[in-house]
Amino acid sequence: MIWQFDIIILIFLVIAAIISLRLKDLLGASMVFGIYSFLICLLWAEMGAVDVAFTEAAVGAGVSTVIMIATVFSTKRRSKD
Amino acid sequence: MTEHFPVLILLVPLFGALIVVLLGRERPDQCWVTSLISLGVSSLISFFTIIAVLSGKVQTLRYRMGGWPESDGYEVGIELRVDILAALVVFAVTFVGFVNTIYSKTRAGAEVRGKIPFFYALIQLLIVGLCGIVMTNDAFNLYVLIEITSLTSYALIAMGNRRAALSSFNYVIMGTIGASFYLIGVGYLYIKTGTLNIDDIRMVLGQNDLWEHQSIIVAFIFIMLGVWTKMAFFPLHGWLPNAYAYAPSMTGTFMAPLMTKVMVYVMIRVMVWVFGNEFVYSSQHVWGEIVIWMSVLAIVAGSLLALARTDIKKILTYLIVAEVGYMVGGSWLAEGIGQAGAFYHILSDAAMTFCLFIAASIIVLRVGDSRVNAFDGLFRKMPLTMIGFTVGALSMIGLPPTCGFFSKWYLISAGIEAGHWGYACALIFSSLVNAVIFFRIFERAYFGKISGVKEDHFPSDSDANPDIRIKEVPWSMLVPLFIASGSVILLGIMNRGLFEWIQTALKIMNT
Amino acid sequence: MKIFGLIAVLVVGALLLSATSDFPDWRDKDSPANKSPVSSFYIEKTEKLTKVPNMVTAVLADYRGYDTMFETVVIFIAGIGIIAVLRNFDGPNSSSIKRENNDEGGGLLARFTCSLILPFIQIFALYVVAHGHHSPGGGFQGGVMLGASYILAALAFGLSKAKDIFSERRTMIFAAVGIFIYVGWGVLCLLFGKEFLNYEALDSILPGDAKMARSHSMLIVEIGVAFTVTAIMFSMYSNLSTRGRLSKGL
Amino acid sequence: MDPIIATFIEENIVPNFNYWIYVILMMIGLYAMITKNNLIKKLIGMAIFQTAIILFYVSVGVKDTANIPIISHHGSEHHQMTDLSSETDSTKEIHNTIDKDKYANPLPHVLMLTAIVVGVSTLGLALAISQKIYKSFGTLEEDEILNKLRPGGHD
Repeated sequence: MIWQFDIIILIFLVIAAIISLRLKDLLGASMVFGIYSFLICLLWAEMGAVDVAFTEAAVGAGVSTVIMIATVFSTKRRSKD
Repeated sequence: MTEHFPVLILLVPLFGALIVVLLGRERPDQCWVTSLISLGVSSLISFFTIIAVLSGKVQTLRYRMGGWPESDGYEVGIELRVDILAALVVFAVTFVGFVNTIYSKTRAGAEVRGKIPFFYALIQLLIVGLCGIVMTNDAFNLYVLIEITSLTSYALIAMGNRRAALSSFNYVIMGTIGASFYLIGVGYLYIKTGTLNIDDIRMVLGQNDLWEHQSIIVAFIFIMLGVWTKMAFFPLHGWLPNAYAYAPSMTGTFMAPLMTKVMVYVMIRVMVWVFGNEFVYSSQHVWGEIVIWMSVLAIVAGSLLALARTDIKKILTYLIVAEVGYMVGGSWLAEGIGQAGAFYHILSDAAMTFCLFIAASIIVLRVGDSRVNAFDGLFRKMPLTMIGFTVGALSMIGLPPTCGFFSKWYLISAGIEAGHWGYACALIFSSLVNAVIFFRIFERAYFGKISGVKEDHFPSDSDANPDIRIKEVPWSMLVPLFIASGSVILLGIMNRGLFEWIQTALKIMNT
Repeated sequence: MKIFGLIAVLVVGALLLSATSDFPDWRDKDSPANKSPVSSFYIEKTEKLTKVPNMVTAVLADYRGYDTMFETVVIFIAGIGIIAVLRNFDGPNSSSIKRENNDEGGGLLARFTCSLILPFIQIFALYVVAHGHHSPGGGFQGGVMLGASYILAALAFGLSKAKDIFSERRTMIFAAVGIFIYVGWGVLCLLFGKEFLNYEALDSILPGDAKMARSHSMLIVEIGVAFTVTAIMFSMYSNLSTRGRLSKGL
Repeated sequence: MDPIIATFIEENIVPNFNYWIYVILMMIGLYAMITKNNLIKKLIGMAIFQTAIILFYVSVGVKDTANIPIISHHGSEHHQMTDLSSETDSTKEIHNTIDKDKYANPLPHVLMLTAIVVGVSTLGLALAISQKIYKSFGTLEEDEILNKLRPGGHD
């Protein structure tokens, strides 16, 4: 429960969210979204929500990113915005 | 046995869905039978629940999941709560599901082909979700069940053609925003009250006198915004018309009568149970007047948009948007007759929307054209179908003895009683527009020539002569239509008794 | 559209921010949510009443087991929904396609590494499922990991190899059986004369007293969740990576 | 860090910082859902939107004195081992009572487990739908799809 970590991770979170939405390469955007999920998982572990962090690590950083990348590969990689 | 009824209503279709998925691929013909039986049993149980609730022994059925008793006056588990209002809506949901399953007998094979087991599984899970929404007494459980109904409807709509997939995607975006707003509202309630049980939230709000706290007001606004998005209240209605019009026709008939109405029920429940009439109708808050004018806008806009369309399914979907305006406006007018009228309109609107959607999809199926000129001369070719359609249309216009007349009557008198003339005028205006829309169709159906049908709309059909092709549909489609139109009239005849039950139940709630 | 969206977002954000000033402080142990009787009950009584030290597991599988049942149903709906949306059963390329490309999957190094680590991932996943009572984890997390191990196998050895182990028919059976275990266990309580999901009813058929019956039942329920989640995670991946053709993965 | 600044931050920013960031993340996600043109981008926005709400809930359950919500017995076991003989029932009772300030509030965690599952289910289904859209329209950009649907547009 160290609030300094908390603040740093939260700021990184906002940056990661903005980057993943700004990238025009959808594969990169999915990757950054994986990073975002991993950061938020760290944050939850830090806040004492270990079960939630575990789930987010498995689902958000794992399966969500994988199925997103699977979709990007089977559709189009470039996006206009 | 009676005390287990609420959970049995949910479990039977849930098991039905599992069985359909397990056995369906080998024997697709069994899926229909399985879901017919499961939904039939479920609606039978919910009918007995109505009787049990009315019999006076138990005014309200409470069912504690896991058998956890309350501790310090707070519920620690999840509780189901069934009073007469919930019992009526649950019966409507399961009964519509059952009748609709009969209707889908011949169409399922043609419309979803190899995916019949998945279709029936999703339908039954949709019914489970809707019944659960109505019965649950836990704010977060309500969110989970809303998501169940949303996910099933996304999948069901996206099973249609490519337009359906696109509208389903829009529905995903709007539906997620709506459900998440609801979740935010519940979170704000939780951070101030520390509980999720609806009765307990009400109790804590009253005890600590939290009414004027900014977070409680914001929680109320967000729950309302979320529920309005899910029910397609006017400025947030964008997803509904396309989704229901392009979905497979059976899906449309399943969802159009149920989804929006159940969300209206949720809205009334949140207003009355969680926050209470003093908070919602308090003159300190400006929202009462704003919402009623928004609903007036919804009614007028929905009617006019319906008038501008020529596609029968689009017309009906925009009429749903207008009807949602009726119910929202009615329940925000005043406690008492307005709320009760809106609640009665939930039931009657479910019946008449069901009737019209079945009739319309039969006609589109037979004629092969969904524009209004498909109706040319149909009274001669398909008299039975047109009788059903006429009953639904008359109810939509609001002529006695259909239920549409009585619900509109209650709503208009509530508007006059509350002194809100704009709302009453909007209702009358919408009736007139509905009359124009439907009498235009009747005129075509009586006097029109059948020549309006073009052959290229049915290239695959072997007998191109429309005179032979346009004939009555099999009994499995006509019987549901007649059950629906019968229930429109039955609800109209029973209006006084129903209305009194609803009023007393709402009064009990508020004490 | 952009302007309209911006305005809507700003209004929503302003409303939400205006409410935060009203909140109790972050980390406040005396905030209404943290000192409410409900939360105190969970913290103080859980171990006495259910013999499970991990409160999250106990609340998830017992006090709010009804929620978790529907959570499992949500996963199930997503699985069958994806198949219903994407698969094209009556097209020419449904199940008739034989594997035309044996080269799919990763290279030699990837295959070798995967064959080394896959057993450990799976054992750890089973441990997570079984040990959810005492440590973070449970049916859902373990199920996702087990499903991910199959996804990894599909990535390394090719989807068709993974399909040999976990065909579509099998995933559907696994998914339905998982929910069947969960709901069936609740119905068993009903048949023993108590409420749905009241595991205390089952102390006569489970070892230990009524409190241990709750603990054991939670394990069974978690196993049901793990079944469904494993199957659906793999089915989700295999359908999404092949656009619903189930041949030639990534 | 300068101790004065540190105390200033701790007293004025930390108590609400989590809630501010949650609102900001939620606004980012919502903005992307409404205005982005690419369907996958909309879905990334949706995922961010949902995790922001989860962040809010988890923040509600944090206590400054608390640890993870799993009861550990190391302390009491150790105690029992050292003076096993002198342990009376009353002291046992004291050791068995649980200080609720030592454990984080488990209820938001449970709720958010469910919400994460709902989130991934929605994401999976939405990705499937967008693949179906791609299959029939050949693009994932919303304006191009709408162009193709317009009666004049070439399809």
